[in-house]
Amino acid sequence: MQLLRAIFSHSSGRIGGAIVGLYIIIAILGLLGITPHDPLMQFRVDRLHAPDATYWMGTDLFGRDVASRLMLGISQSFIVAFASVALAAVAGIVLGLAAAWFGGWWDGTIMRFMDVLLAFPAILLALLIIAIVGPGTWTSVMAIAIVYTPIFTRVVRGPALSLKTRDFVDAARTFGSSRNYILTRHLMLNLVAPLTVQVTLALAWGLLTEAGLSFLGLGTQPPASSLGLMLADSRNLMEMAPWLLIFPGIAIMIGILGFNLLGDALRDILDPRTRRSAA
Amino acid sequence: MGQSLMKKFATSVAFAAALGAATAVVPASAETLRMAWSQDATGLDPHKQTAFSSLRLLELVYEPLVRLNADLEIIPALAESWEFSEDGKTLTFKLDADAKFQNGEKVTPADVKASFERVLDEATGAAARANFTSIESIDTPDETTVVFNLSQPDVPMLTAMTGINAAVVPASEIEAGTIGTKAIGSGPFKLDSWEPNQKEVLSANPDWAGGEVKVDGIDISVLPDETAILAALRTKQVDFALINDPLVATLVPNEASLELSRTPVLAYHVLQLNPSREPMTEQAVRQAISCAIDRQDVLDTALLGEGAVTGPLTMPAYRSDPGALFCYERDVEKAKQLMADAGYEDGFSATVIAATGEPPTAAAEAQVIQSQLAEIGIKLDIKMMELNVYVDTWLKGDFDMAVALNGGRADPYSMYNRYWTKDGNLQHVANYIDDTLDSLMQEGRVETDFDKRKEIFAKFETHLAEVSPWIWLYTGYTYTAQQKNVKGFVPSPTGTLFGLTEVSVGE
Amino acid sequence: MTSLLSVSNLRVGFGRKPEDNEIVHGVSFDLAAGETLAIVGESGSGKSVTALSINRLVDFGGGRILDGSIQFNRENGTMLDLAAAGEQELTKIRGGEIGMIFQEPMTSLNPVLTIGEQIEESFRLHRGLTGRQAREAAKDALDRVRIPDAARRLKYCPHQLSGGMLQRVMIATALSCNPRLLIADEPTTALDVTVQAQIMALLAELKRETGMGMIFITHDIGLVAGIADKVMVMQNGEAVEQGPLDAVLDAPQHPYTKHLLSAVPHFEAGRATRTDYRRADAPSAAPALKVEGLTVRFPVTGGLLRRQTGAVHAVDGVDFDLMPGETLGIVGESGSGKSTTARAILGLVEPTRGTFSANTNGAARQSGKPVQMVFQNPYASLNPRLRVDSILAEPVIAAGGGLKGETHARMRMLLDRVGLPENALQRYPHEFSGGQRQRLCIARALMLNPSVVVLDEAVSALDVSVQAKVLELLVDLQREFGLAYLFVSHDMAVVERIAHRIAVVYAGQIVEIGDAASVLSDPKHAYTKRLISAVPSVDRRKETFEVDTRQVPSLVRPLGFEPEPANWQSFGPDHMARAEA
Amino acid sequence: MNYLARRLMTFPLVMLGVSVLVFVSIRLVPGDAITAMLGTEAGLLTPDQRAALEAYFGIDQGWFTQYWRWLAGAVQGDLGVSVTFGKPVLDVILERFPLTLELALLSMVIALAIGLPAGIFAATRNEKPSDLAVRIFAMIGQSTPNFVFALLAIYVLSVGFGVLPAMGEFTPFLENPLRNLGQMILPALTLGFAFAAAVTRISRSAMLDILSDDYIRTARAKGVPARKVIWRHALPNALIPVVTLSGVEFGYLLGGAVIVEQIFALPGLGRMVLDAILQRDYALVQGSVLFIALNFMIVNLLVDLAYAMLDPRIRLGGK
Repeated sequence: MQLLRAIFSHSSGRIGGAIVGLYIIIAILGLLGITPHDPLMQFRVDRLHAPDATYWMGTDLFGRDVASRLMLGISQSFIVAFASVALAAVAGIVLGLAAAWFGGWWDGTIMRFMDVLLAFPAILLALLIIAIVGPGTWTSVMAIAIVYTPIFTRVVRGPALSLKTRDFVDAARTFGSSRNYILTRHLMLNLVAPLTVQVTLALAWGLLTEAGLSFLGLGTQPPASSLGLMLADSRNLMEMAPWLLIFPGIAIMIGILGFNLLGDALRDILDPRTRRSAA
Repeated sequence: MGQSLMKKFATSVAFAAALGAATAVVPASAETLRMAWSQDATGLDPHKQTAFSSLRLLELVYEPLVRLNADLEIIPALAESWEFSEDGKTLTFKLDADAKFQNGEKVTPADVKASFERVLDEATGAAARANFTSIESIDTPDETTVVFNLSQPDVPMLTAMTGINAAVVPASEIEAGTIGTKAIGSGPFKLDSWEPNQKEVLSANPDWAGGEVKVDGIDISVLPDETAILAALRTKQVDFALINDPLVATLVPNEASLELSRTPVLAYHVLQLNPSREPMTEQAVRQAISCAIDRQDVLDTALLGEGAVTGPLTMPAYRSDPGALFCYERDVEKAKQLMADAGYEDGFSATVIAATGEPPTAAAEAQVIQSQLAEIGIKLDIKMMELNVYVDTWLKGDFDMAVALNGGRADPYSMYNRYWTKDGNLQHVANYIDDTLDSLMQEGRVETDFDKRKEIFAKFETHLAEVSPWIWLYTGYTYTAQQKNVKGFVPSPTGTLFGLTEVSVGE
Repeated sequence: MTSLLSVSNLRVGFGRKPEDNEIVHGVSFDLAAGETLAIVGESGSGKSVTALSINRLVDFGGGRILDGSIQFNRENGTMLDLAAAGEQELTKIRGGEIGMIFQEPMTSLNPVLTIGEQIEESFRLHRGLTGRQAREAAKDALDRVRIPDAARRLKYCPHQLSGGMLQRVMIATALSCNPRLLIADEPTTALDVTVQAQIMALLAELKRETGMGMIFITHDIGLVAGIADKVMVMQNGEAVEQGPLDAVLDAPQHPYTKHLLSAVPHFEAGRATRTDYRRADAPSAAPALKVEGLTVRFPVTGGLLRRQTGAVHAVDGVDFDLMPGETLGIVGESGSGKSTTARAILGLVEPTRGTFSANTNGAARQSGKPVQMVFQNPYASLNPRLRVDSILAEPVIAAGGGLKGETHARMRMLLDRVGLPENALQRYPHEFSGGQRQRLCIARALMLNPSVVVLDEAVSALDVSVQAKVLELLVDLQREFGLAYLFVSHDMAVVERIAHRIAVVYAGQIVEIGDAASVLSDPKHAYTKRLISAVPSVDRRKETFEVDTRQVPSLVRPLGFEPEPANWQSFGPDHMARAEA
Repeated sequence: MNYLARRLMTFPLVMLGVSVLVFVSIRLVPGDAITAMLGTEAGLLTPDQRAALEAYFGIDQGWFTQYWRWLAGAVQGDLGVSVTFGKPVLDVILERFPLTLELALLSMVIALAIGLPAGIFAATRNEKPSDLAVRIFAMIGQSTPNFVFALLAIYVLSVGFGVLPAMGEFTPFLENPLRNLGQMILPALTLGFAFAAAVTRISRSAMLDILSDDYIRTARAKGVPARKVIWRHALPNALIPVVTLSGVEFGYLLGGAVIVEQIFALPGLGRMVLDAILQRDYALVQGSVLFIALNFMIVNLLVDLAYAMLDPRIRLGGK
């Protein structure tokens, strides 16, 4: 609650928060099927119909309503982005904490493994994973998550290492607090702020990555829709039916913009450095 | 302010100049044809390569004994003439005495013998070998004669010999083991360089026995994105281009300086059912699917109408009016009835596989079919696969249904024996054994009289459409786009680019 | 004498609406040429803002001068109102006519530029020197602040020098163009006491040499005694008292000034030690903590294979014991090993060898953790994301106890004892001031009813007047719970108030130990003497310090090095010093 | 320097990890070089034919043997032969690498040339309209998928202006710099746009942080003029995060910009690896992924060296 209030008193946080909020509402509506038309329904007589009162954003190659598909697409893209970032964050937290806490051999092994993943070209890694498992929503979630795990691991490990030497952790050790207690209450709780920022920004990247994978035909599978898939499908129809590119294009840009603005605002709000200068 | 404006102006001019220079530096050579395609050859061994993208390159470099013209009639290539013996068990070719390989050597019967022996040698790994297993031995009685002795009469084999997989290569190169690394054929063009997935440089072969080539050479660029090909055509960077995606092709005529030519091809779009899987084991279910699909609607939507609904036989000589085939007029009521008869009035769920981008319309076809089948309660799950994964899955027969674009042949037997005869190589993919189909295929194989063959295959087609192991949809077009100053290209239903030998680039 | 600087009715505010956020409320003072004004106050008093307003650096921190004038007598004799001057003019005055040095020498120099480049810059800007000339001038400037081997140090980067050296560099830079006014904003606060003495000595000497005016800002009223001509005391953005040094120190008028002078610990050379316990008089009992031969070494590695090449002898053979109810003060400067000793006792660093035993006598000492610790920084030692009740419960949970009624009762009792309201339990650490947080830390340390509490610089981060209150609290708690304190500090004045006995640590070893009054009033070891003589005091007015550039010896020893065994000399019943070589 | 040497020592370990990962994953993908070459016609092969082809493609032995053989060659610099190119893998890679390097360098130059001044400018005008304009530009840059940018650019240029950088036949820089730059400018802009946006954002925020640091106050107290404070005192410090970001981004770009190379038909590393995967050219995939990984690590090492150059605390060691 306090955080929400802080976001809304921050200039770019307000805009970013509003955009993300709006998109979440759209995504939920899309998921619940509250759309102008059935997003899967092919009105094949109205193929490639320009925007008008019936089809607010026109129709696609199959005569499906673009506005409805856009709503479904936003929910799909958000699911992919949220799920993959959540997975990567969880994996990153576990690995980063383990590396920071145990140090030595554990640290070396975990971080070298992360180096391997980082050094592996990301899109090719995703491509291989998808080719092995077969494409689909959850495969792209997994692929994006694996690509992001090393980043989150680093984001967690750095602060965790410095938290580990903080006085309150030393204090906990003098009481003989258990490892789990220290890890969960002293490290994890304090990692929430930097992670929140990272997660928000990663969500923006998640949307972009989903779009890139869909462009290569590896992301969301038809007839479902995602922002990236809509963009990818529009490319050969760009001249015949520009609305197929314009609406999802604007939607993805504004969506990413929203997450970026929100991330920046959260960084300002949660980062003690900027808080100090604001005080 | 004024100064910074000037600066901005200067940089934008420089930028425009850089872009302009990029297009202007290489003037359009009147003699060399600049060409683009999106899919490149995958290899140079004419006997091994089966990908269409490889064959259409190799057809410019290598020659078979005979080739097909635009009407799919067999015409001379390396062979001046040929004839079957009375019993149909010997096939004799007379070679063109002028034919020379690009290394200067004459094309001799020994080269022909060596080439076919190479195809037949299992160690070569030539997939086309299956077409030539009737060959028992090859004789070379004189300087220009080659005699194939067959174990059984095999009419379709002559058609198979028109393919580049039966190309004649120099025996010396076979010896040296350089087939596939150096392209030395007897065809109209020499391959000067090949950088896979990037470009080919071809130059006209002045010694080509088939006539004179009108251009000095062909520079082929690989532009993987077809919208980029269109952009390159528009800006006159390319004279001639191959286009796969009908969505892109339909934009070409909008441009005044461009011409689009399209030719119906033999390859057919098909929804393959797997009759070994429940409930496609039921003929009624398969027929219901056939009745539920509106082929014209799929065509209109996925290909923007660019094609023609077809039955199993796509070659003009054998093609019939598809309207006469089983349920080619959509009949949802009948479909529902058939489903009910088979005990599936509530429908069922199945997965359909399709390859990503191959053909470019695969995903769209799958989606329209999905939507049409939903009307009779069949819930389709679409699984898009990377091409190789798809091929692997397809070859294992590991699918409920598959959206496919299968290659066609000029001869119905060559086209279908692999699927619909009992010992067909891909019988395990078709998964459908039918005595009628098998016996009709065998009849067609040995019959040398065209009219009788046509009758046999018409029966075959009607039966195949009725038992509906697959749902044949339509054939599309092969598209070439060219600048208006490019003249003389003759397209062919096989998709060959051999017509480039007649092309000239005007001013 | 003409006035060098005349500030009248200065008002400064911050933020978007500076009127609503006024930090300095109408301060006026005068400074004559060659005179030193000390501005004394605690954090938030507006003393730094006042100083920064003079050269208008306050503009860059988001501040704005709302009212008042700052008349500055320029080199050319004209008067200029700095409060209304334009940025271009100010740029010439800054560095050229008004120099400034800051509190944190470590962060106040640009880390990526060499010392030489940073000093030369002033000469380039204000004297128009270039190339060789500028370099020469920079070298001279370093010589002037008594930096040995100046020519070589010019090529050093800030991180290669110690804090004291850096502050000299800062001074050299600030004085490079012979400014008429030097503003020194807490220039010694971050430094060790002996280094502080050196810097103070240097400033005094330079002031005499150049005849510049100086504004010296500090929280330590004891420090100004040695240097200031006039004192201005600030509180909450107002100057509550100002006048000549002696008048303010000897006859303070304002209650706040009185409070600063009386309630705040000032060093009194052993005259202010506690008298409630004397080891000689105490009944002999088992010590609460006994440390023998404590040695902590950190490996030094080198080369590609990280082979150990030596060791930092952070603590080297420390012995002492601590009786119940007794406070042992461990004093020393940074790097002396005093904190490492404390941490080793708590098990936060692994001792290389040595034994310590803590006595768990007393019925309630159930936890098996008889030693607890309070850390220096109350902002860092409380997890900002936990509520106070969770923070206080942690030791109990760690000891295997549940959140029973008695735990809550003890929390409330201890909160009450450390002077915090009961509703503090539902609040988060950031809702408390520094002093209150340190009280929380103390309460937390007492949750398990320990016999020994290690206080590692426990009051150093607090404002002076808060220090006094926390010290009082500690004394009360010690009496009530019979605690033994191990009080680690660099601040002699504070240690004097709380310690019964004192151990002086130098380079990882105890050099002198004994009864507090005896050690402070009659130091025997040379280092102790040096340390004590460096401590500022209100009593030492106009005292000149000797400029001393000695550095603490390196603690890095080759592998296998063992120090010679200590040779102790006794100076009375409870006072020993290590014999010097 | 010791630190760098130690970093170098982890290289073989990471490379080994990358090689195992790529080796196993490419083989886990269904389909092999035979289906890649023959497509569905592969079904016509007899078992003997299949065996012959497997031997030809070097995939007839167990994974372990294959890996061991490959590794033994790789440590001696022999990455095997690409079946699609019919050339040693290393030759193929080295032919493609200059383009990828050039593209990455150009994008970085564009990004730094735009992003750095824009970021600094915005930082000095914190919260003013011009700052807002720069930030909005940066936000848009970071929010546009690069394929959308590329497709729009091609469309607008070819349809709107009738010009287009020559595509297809790629001209190396040394052969014809002007023509080469003409070809590279659009792809480099496409990649540079988002990159510039990122540089703008990070240099702005780094600059803002540093402008509130103590030593900036010291510089001002010395009477250093505002411009000099920014360029001489703040910028060298602000460059550190910019170098990190640029290094990471550059490292990624050296791995090839698959989508952009695809759209602009540039024969770079990214497209090559993608094609190699699609054609199941195992040796080429293995070799190039290893090469890309090595590049990535070297770039990271260079970033560390750049730190050392920028920051004497790292260069000279210290606390």
